[in-house]
Amino acid sequence: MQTDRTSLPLSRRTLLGGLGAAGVALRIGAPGIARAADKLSFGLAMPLTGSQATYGQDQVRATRWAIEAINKAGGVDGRPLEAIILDTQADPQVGIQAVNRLISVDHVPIFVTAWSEVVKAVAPIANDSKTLELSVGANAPAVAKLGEYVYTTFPLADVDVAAVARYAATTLHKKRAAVLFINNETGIGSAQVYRKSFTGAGGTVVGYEAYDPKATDWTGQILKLRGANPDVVHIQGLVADTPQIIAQMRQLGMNQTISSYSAIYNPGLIQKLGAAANGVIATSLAPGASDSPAVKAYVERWVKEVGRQPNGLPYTQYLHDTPYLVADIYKGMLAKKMAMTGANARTEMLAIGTFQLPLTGKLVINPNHTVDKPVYLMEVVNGAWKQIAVVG
Amino acid sequence: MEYLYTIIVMMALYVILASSFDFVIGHGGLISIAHPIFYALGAYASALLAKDLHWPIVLAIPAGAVVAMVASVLVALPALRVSGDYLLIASIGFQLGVIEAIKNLDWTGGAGGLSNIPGVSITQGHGPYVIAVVLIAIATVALLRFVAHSPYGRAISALRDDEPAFIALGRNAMHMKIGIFALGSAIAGLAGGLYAHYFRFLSADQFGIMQSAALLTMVVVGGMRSIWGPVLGAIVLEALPQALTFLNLPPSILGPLQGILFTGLVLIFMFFRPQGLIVAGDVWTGRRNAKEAAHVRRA
Amino acid sequence: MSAGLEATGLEVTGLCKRFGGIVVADAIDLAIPPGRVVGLIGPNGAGKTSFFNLVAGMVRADAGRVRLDGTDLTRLPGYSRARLGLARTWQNLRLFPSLSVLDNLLIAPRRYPGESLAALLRPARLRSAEYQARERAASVLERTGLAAIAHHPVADVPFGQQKLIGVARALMNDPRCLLLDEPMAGVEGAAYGAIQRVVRDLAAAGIAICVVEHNVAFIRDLCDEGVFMFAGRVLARGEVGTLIADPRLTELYFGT
Amino acid sequence: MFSLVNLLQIGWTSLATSSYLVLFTLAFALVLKVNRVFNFTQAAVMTVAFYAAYTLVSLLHLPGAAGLLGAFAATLILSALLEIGGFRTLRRRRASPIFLFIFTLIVSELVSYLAMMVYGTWPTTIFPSLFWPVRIIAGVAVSQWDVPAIGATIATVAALFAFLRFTRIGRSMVAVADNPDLAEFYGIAKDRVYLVTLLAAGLISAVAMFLYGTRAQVEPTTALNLLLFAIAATIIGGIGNLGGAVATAVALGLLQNGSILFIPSSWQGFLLYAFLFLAIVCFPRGIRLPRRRLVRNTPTPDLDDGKAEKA
Repeated sequence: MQTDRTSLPLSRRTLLGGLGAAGVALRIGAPGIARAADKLSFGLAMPLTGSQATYGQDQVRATRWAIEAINKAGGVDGRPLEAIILDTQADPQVGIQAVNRLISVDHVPIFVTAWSEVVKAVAPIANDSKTLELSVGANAPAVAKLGEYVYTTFPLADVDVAAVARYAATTLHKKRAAVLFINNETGIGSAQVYRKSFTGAGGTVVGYEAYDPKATDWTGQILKLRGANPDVVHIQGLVADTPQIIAQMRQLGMNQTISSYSAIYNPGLIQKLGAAANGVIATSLAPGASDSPAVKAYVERWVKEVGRQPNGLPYTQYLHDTPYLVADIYKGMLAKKMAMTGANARTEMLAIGTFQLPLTGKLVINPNHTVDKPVYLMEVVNGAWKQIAVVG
Repeated sequence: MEYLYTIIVMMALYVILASSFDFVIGHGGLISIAHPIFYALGAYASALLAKDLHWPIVLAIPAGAVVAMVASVLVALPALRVSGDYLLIASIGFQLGVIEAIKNLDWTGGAGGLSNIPGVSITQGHGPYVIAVVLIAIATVALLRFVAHSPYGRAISALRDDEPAFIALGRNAMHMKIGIFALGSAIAGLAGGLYAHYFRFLSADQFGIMQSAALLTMVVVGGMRSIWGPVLGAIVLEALPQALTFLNLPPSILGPLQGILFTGLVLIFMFFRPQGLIVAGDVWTGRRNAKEAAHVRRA
Repeated sequence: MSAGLEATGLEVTGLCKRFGGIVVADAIDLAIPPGRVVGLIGPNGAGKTSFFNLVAGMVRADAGRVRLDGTDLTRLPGYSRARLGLARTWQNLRLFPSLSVLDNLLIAPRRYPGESLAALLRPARLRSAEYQARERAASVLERTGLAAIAHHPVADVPFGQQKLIGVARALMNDPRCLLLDEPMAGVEGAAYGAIQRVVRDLAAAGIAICVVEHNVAFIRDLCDEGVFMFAGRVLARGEVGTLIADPRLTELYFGT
Repeated sequence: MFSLVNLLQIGWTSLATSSYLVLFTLAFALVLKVNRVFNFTQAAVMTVAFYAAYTLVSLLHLPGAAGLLGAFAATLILSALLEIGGFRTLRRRRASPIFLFIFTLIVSELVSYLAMMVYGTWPTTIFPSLFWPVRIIAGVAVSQWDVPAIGATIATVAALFAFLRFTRIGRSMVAVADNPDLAEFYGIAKDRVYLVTLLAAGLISAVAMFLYGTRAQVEPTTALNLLLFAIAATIIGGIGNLGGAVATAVALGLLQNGSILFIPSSWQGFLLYAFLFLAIVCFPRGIRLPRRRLVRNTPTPDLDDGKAEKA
């Protein structure tokens, strides 16, 4: 039943919406459809088309597997959990459209979304309508400041970037750090976090350079940083440009330790850089297959059913765990006989506070909109990613 | 309903944008593609006035239109000295430059976009706002139709036909071009304000060249210089992507396929119906043609 | 009527212009008193059309002065010169193809009501100005014999009549000085006579007229005197018949 | 920061990266000069060139030379298709500049969507690795990519200028660029010239994209951004002035890289567009050094001719 609902996630729903009142009435104005009333729904607004669909679709697949598993195990107190999935194209405008629909048509108390532009764009709607928005994947520190009803279940940059900064200063005993960051929201915010944490741990930030998102050459910035003579360089960039930056740094004779964050934790980096990748430190916000049997089984399922590993593995792990988190909240609300509203969902989520999730482990959601989460530090050793520490 | 509302609002906004864009490039013959940037300026100005200075929305939106208009005049004074292809490229430079500037400034929300813009909230209901936007769209089309058929419209036609001859008759071409540009841009700015307070989130990248291409497509597919062409173009091309999602295709190819069908359709139009869905007449017509005919015959 | 103190017609002194290495106007002095028709003759490339462009302000001169009825036009842009009573026609017509014959004329009055967006806010004034313009257009159309085709698109009108429309359009401006660039080229039949008649009437009304024309018969019939130009210079000025008969000028004209 | 070594390094790297920038600019400037089109389809040609090379080298594991040849073949086919199926028809119809502009923009969009569908949006490179070993020469890091890239660029530029100077069709291209109507009068088949120009620009784009794709990662939307640079350089260098465009491409590359010495690095992107706007407003015909122009550039003071020329 659940598979049926989500296998064609977008088209039929849009069809109904597009046809206007008649289509919509089928859904909300027909209490006679008893099964629908039994269901506990939450919204899922992800990019299913467009340039980000590669990730969005894998994440949705992971969510679907989790819902199937939850329902197979009896659902939430016997009631099936369902996700109403809409496409955002990772585009704020389309995202707003999707979320408006989830709230005003489907009346979901909770909706899940990702991609920082969409997360920000729909925040006012969540706050106005008192619907709980769970951001899963955006890591700009600004996500914590979007309003009363916007929470993240994914650690923001202050968690992993701060961890890698502290690790460099205290464990690796680096004294002088340089930061090279992309001039976009995540880059700027994360670079500030790095600077604060590294300085806080007793180090000095001797270089601090931004680069244009469209840049293809970083010689100027790298020379500037090279002149500052740091012990460690932190790069806050994109999947696409970070390998090039590292290559150029090495070519220009900067052999210092390089650190970055979760975006570069993928096999592509090693392939692109070869030996030059050795010693690069990245973060992962979820345990890998070697650390958790559940994750191992999960990755094996991907290889078996889809024939490949998921794009952006850690992100799919978080999306996979989101239905479990939602189920816990709904379960608490049912137990306390609370009305299924966003305000109650928020209260209950904060009351629970600590969640134990299958693929990502323990998660603490703080009332100040941040989360506590262990950070896995990964390093390229002999051409492969190795876990070197778990911090936080 | 919200889903439908949003589509209606977007259609109405695109009607406003495509019509005013057609006024500038079709009627005015000023080949600028920077129209979305005046949309952006109106949107940002209105949003910031309402958000930071707590202006009421009904004042902030027209103020956004004024900001867009003033900016357009300031750009036009140097930029309209060049024409044709050069103006086109200058407009690209201006458009992308402003986008970069918005992304680099703090008070515009920077690259991450401007969120939590005051607006009509979903709980109060969007109905009245949607109706207002639709009415403004209708008023815009009516206004542009009025202008196009007025003596001003006659002068625009003459200017587009032959600028040196126009000047030699004692007409100030530069003055007119600035007027055309300012009116078109002010309307775009107005649309920007309407957008900002409905969607309540702005990011600079959404006003880039792809937006220009979308507007151009609406104008060309609809039919340049015909008042109803851009209106139809805006409605059809806004509805088309929605319709494409009915095809029940696997989502992995739906995204690019949407783009392929969209651009492919435009190309088909360009080659097989270049004049657009609605064909503009070759000859300018004013209002009250019958009356003036009688008048001349009497004379 | 004009801003000048007295009707002294067009006075051009020391007009110079060069494009790169090419001299198109070399210290041209030329005066055309009111009511006089002066024909400019000379081979292709002699600078006749350039002279028109310089006088009408389409091209900025390097040096020299242009005065109309005592008013100095030298520093004024083209459209201002036109408003002060300097009208011209074009060798290749330059009508507005997307307008009807009448609308082509309605663009041209000295005070055009539709030039400013602000004017649209005062509909009463706009209407009266438009009415006046139509009155004037009706009389000009009548004078040029174009009234019957007033509502035809100009593109549908025969070539000869198009030439006439060009002249009629210039008349809307109530000019003090009229520059006609090859008004007869390609014109035959009734239109030929009509143009001739119109030019004569205008001269009789005290307008200074300068004509560039290759049709020697027309020049001889119409012009009070001729000016021979070559390589941007005025070589000779005098009675048209004399100029044409001068073997040295004929040689330059048909040249090598 | 202002040490000699650093300045030399910035200079050298800018020179090396300007290799492909020069070629993008040259291709764009050539089509603008001869065909008089702001040819945004060049982005489509560049995208196709890259993915052809990527398919052959990275996916099918053929040697790099095969990738380059594949890129050549792909660009030739696409360019011919665009000219014969697109530009030629639009020219016959005397389509307005805005119409042509939309056509070129839409084609490049279409191709980027097609590339997205076939190859996805993950950034890729022609060779699996983009790390090139370096040698330090007088303190300046010279990578193994730099010298061949500069060499290839010089060879391509030389080949184009030789082509324009010494072949019959090349001279026809110059003639058509100077005066299309006159050229036709002298019996030059304009359509053929326009086709050859697009093909030549396609080949140049292929070389450039091959260089780019071996040094940086490419996504389906990369080409359009690169093209904006080419447009800026073409305009600042003077439209119709190929040498000027090439020189400007080098200078702009240097300026963009060197600007970090003077302005905050986050404003570098802004710089290019500001230049583009100011250049076209202040120097609509490009920045011209006050030197004597070569013959052909006869001015046309007669305004009456201006109109006819535009069509």
